[in-house]
Amino acid sequence: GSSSTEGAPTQVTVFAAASLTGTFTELGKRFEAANPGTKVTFNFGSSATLAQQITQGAPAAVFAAASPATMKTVADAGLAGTQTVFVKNKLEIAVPPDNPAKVENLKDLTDPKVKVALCAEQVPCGAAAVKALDAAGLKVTPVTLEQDVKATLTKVELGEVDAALVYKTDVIASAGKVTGIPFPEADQAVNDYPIATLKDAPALAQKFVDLVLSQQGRDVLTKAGFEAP
Amino acid sequence: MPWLLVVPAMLGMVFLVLPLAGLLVRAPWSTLPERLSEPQVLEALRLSLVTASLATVICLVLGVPLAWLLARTDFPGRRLLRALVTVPLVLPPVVGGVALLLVLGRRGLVGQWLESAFGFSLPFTTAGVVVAEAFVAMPFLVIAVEGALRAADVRYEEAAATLGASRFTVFRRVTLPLVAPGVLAGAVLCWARALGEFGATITFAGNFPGRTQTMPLAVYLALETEPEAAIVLSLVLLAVSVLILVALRDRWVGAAA
Amino acid sequence: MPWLLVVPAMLGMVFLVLPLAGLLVRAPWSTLPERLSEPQVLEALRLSLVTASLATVICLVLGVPLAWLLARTDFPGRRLLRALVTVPLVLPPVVGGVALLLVLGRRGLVGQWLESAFGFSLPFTTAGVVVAEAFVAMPFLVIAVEGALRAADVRYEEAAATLGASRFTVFRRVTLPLVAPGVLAGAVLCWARALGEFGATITFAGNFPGRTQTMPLAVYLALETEPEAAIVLSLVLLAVSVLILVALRDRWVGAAA
Amino acid sequence: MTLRARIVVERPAFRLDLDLTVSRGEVVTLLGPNGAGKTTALRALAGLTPLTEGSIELDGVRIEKEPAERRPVGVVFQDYLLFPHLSALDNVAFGPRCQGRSKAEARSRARDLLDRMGLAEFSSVRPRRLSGGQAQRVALARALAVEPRLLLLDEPLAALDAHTRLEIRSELRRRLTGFDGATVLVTHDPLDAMVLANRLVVVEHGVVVQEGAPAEIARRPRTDYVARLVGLNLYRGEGDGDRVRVGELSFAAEEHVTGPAFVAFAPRAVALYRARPDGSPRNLWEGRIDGVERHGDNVRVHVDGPVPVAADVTPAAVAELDLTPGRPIWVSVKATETHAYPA
Amino acid sequence: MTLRARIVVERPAFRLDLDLTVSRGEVVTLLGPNGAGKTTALRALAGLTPLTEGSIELDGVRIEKEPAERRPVGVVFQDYLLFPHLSALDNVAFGPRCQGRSKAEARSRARDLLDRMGLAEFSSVRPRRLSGGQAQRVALARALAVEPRLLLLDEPLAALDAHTRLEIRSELRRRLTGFDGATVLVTHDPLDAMVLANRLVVVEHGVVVQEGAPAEIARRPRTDYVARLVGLNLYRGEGDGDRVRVGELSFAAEEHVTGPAFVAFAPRAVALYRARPDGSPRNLWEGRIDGVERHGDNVRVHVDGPVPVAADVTPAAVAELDLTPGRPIWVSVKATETHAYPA
Ligand SMILES: Nc1ncnc2c1ncn2[C@@H]1O[C@H](COP(=O)(O)OP(=O)(O)OP(=O)(O)O)[C@@H](O)[C@H]1O
Ligand SMILES: Nc1ncnc2c1ncn2[C@@H]1O[C@H](COP(=O)(O)OP(=O)(O)OP(=O)(O)O)[C@@H](O)[C@H]1O
Ligand SMILES: [Mg+2]
Ligand SMILES: [Mg+2]
Repeated sequence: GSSSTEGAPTQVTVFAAASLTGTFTELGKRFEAANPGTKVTFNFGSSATLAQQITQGAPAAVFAAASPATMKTVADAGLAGTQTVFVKNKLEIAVPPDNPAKVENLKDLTDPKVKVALCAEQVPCGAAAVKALDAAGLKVTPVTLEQDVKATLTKVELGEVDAALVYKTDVIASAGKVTGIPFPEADQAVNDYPIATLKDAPALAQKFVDLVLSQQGRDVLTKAGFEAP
Repeated sequence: MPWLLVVPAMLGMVFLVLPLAGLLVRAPWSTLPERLSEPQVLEALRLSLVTASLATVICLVLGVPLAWLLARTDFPGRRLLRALVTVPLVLPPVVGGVALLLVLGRRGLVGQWLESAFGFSLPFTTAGVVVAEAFVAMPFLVIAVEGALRAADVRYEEAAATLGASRFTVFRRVTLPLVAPGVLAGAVLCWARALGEFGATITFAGNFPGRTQTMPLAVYLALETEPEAAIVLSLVLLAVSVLILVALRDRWVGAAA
Repeated sequence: MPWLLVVPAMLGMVFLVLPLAGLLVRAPWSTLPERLSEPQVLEALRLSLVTASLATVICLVLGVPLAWLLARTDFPGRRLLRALVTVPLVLPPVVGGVALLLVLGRRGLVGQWLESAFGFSLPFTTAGVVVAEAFVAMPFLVIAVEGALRAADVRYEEAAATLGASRFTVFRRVTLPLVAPGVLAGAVLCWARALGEFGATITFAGNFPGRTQTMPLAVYLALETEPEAAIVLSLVLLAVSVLILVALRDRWVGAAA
Repeated sequence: MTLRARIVVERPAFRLDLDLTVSRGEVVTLLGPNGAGKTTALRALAGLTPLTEGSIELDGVRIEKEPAERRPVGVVFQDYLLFPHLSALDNVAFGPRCQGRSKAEARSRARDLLDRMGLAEFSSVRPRRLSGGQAQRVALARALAVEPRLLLLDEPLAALDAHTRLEIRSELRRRLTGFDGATVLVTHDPLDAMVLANRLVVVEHGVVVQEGAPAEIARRPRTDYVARLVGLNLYRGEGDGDRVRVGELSFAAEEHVTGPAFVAFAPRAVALYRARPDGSPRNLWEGRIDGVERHGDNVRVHVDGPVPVAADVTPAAVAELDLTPGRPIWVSVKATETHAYPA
Repeated sequence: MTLRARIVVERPAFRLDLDLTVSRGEVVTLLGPNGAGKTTALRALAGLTPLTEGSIELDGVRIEKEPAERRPVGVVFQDYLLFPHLSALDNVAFGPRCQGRSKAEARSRARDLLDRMGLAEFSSVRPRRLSGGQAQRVALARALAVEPRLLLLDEPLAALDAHTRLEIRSELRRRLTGFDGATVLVTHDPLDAMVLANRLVVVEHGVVVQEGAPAEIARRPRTDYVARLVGLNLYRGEGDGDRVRVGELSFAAEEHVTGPAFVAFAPRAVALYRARPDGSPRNLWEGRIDGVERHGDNVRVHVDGPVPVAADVTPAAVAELDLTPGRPIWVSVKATETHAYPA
């Protein structure tokens, strides 16, 4: 993987947060179609792991992170070019389709009889949940603080908890296995997704970033539930 | 010296130990006292040790007989069963957690019955952590002990039978002591695997400080925000486990001599 | 029948097998053909099998001599070394991956030297996957084999020495065949652990389809998009590994008889 | 009748088919060449090897379907099989413990037995640290400790030194005398067999070839193996009253036999001469020296000829007769020391 | 001189201290009671047990520091230790293979040895399926296959039946005769010792108590153990010319000794009487019957008294004398069969 050092690079390696798996795979196909002879290679993973890999010298050209904090790690190491926030993600309350605890709004989550799953504060969706709850002036005692939003969602899908705070994108991706309940305080707790080309990246990398930022890219992303920045 | 043995052994040793050296070098040691004074860290450490030990006990109680059944008896389907026992090894732990939820969760096959009969549900409890760890770690014990049983000389068991020992007595007083090193090895594997278990635990039991947050979970979350803190936490876990293993081995070896 | 053994063995069996049944019941079987026709899935499966097998070979080559060194020789610091060998078991795999990066990464202690001397770097390559899996899986082999070695009767080795066998010949022609069941058990543990390895692999080798994306990584990504697909993928991995284990065992047992 | 058994065990390339009855208090010794099936028979009696066919009846109860642990049987194995993780004492106490005795009771019993075996000081020693003979004695004590009704001993005295052997043999005799069960013993030592057994059963190739009181068998062996065992020369021939014809030879014997007959005489009844002796000794032929070996204070000479024969001569005679292999020699056997009996 | 060794091995509660020299072609037998240290001595010679002190010199080269695999030594172990995963043939071929021979060569050599041991048909059999005696013979073949310069045998014939024993003993003798190295053999069988050994070394409690030619030792035992081994009664006393005083008794003997002396005589030299015999037999005393056991065709009677004594009498005599334990009895020993020699 030394595409960045060769003459006419036809390959671009993109490190992207796992939550972007579906949308970026789609965008990668479009990019390859639009630029015949090129190849986009993805490395999806937890944003923190990706940041760690990049600072340890991974051959990445583009980094799309699920939180500004992880992007900051890379930038602090002097490896990131200009960062742009390309989407935001907003929280919703996810409940099982039969909604056993009859949850309707954020306040219902404070009921001790309602089992709630939140993300851990260390991961973006957890930080956002804390912000939203603070904004609403509510105190929720969850039964679990999940490692990532997918794990949180799984708990709702399997009915282990009665409600959880997850991203709208996840509710859409679950294809009806959970029901999403929007709530107003979500607006005060949006999570920014920054993207940047990395040090020594080929020109093609910027082209990919451009695609993500283009209208075409935005369409793909909003269809999946992301919001424009 | 048999260099053909010593050289690869040394290489293996370096391969296993060097990355630890890397961690040791990079770890921000100055933050260690601060970390250790965080109650959450000690809590997670304690929880890890307790749950891993309980899981090991469960694995010993259920797994050693299972290994015996696989090694010493013959019944239809034994070969398939032996292969199935290996399965939780291969299962990505997160999927293992999902599988446990499907069976023991609130709406699981057995779990919903537990819930309605006893009002008791395993997920999000410390007991759930133990169950998840035992599920993931038991195959290690079973396979190691089965290997030891197969290598043991069955004639001692025959001798015991002629002295009037029932099959259980033979097992307890002859077989088990004879394969003790193998059981010990299996228990170490099992305990260590349980101690390091992450995926199945967080999926089945969730992550709540003081109740279900074990060290690996704390480490994982720390990695999200402060990777260097995660390294320190891992090293604390390592140091404690190494100390315990060295101490226990000494005691066991002392008792055996 | 010794019920005191059979009953816990049955319980253990149910405990290990029931969650699999849960998965089997819930899996969306109708999507299986579609999954299996995706080239990425087959690619990941192939990669998993190849890397796990290579990692097992490396572990055997380095780990069996290491186990021998720990079990049959005495040198200062042996006890500490034995404990250190257990360490990668306890290390959360993700941290293991970080440790490997710190040592073998492009900027790592050894890695930067490898890069400048040979222009060769391990991370994000298939070789890197093998290294990560071997690092995580080797302790299983070493501990299982050491247990088997300790339980074996050393007098056969003495007899071989009096026949003029060098220590290496003794090892190869007497010790190894005598502890074959233990080595086999260790290799199975090692292979299965490598096959299911996720954290260290994704951290050290990344998640590139066709190059470093093994089945557990594919399962992880599938969990992001279609959780049920993830279950199907896991079951495919399981089925393949069970088939291979049953087939190999039969061949081995056949050869031994 | 305590034990009445028909033991059939089939193995690739080997078949054991044995009828065995042992009365109360009787000691039966199984004798036979290596690989005859003695150990296999003991294992079948103990329940460690399943019968292909047959039955085992002990004190009127059929036990061939019982598992080993429910047969009232004690076994001393050919290679001891002491539990390596238990002390000598605990090895011996193992059986009584399994029979439900308290730990203290079992141990005091075990201590008692070890004492009698002269192993009191080795109570707390692990088998690995015992010498071969010490281990054998512990194994013996262990088998006796369960007070079995059928005692099976596979070469129980083989590893014992002459002194200990004498003592343990006496101890064993005493125990067996006070023992109202059946005992089956395998030994290669004719002396052990003679001293301990009431009856010998000679097994070859899985079947009984001779059976009877030790003295009877010693006097009238019926197979080469038995003859060698008791140190006799044995031939099979045809009796016609006062002589027995064996091939081209004809033996005069003490007894009169007609029809198929055995002729047996001891090596010391054989005299060797460089030239044909004068007079008319009746059992006389010429042979060729095949080998010479020291045998106690004497020398045993193997002579080939119409029949192979072993002769014991004094060392002085060796020098005088110049007994080098290949030399022709005259062989004569005293008729008064030659026994004949029906085959 | 092929082997010259001083072997000192210290163990908790046991110390072995042995001087041993064996010439080219000589066979030395270590005899001794169980636990005397014979196996320990062999292990030390083989390099399996380190010496605490001392040295081992083989053909002029010090080898006590060499590891076992570099000593030109072949060992037959007391419990065979055949490799369970190899066929009988491959067990025997193991040594030659280690010596660098080709597989075919090693196997043909092994086949040859197995043939001579009468085990040709068991070549491809695993040790688990061999009988005790068959296993022993394979072990013997395995040790001989390396053509060692020092051959160590720990009871090589113990598990063999009488017939095979004779053959293997002869085979062994033949090999040992053609063998120009040293042989050290441990056996409990006096016959094996007499037939195979040029010299006996008697070990008790880790030290040599007597050493010499078999006949010499058989005639003049110096310890109780040796006396029992060769079947003699032995006492230690004080000689004053033509008599030896033992406690309150005084023995007339063939030889004249002055000072500390041993008196030895065979059980068959002892006569028993119900009443004090007439005339004046010189070696005469009264004792009490301690025990009676069959012994071959005779009966051995143990008599307690001023000294314990064993007497062999005919079965007829038993009935006539009413030899029940506890009965007082008169003992007389023929002076012509009593030997005295300096202690
Ligand atoms: N590994 C050991 N550790 C400590 N003591 C031992 C060990 N092996 C043997 N001994 C002791 O050393 C003494 C000598 O044992 P050794 O095996 O040499 O006797 P031996 O003469 O071969 O007897 P046998 O004729 O019964 O085989 C015995 O008292 C035995 O208990
Ligand atoms: N497990 C087995 N499988 C197949 N054949 C066996 C097995 N064990 C013994 N044999 C064969 O059965 C025959 C009888 O063996 P057994 O051990 O009963 O002989 P034995 O009379 O005890 O001889 P020994 O006096 O040498 O101990 C032998 O030819 C042996 O090779
Ligand atoms: Mg036998
Ligand atoms: Mg010995």
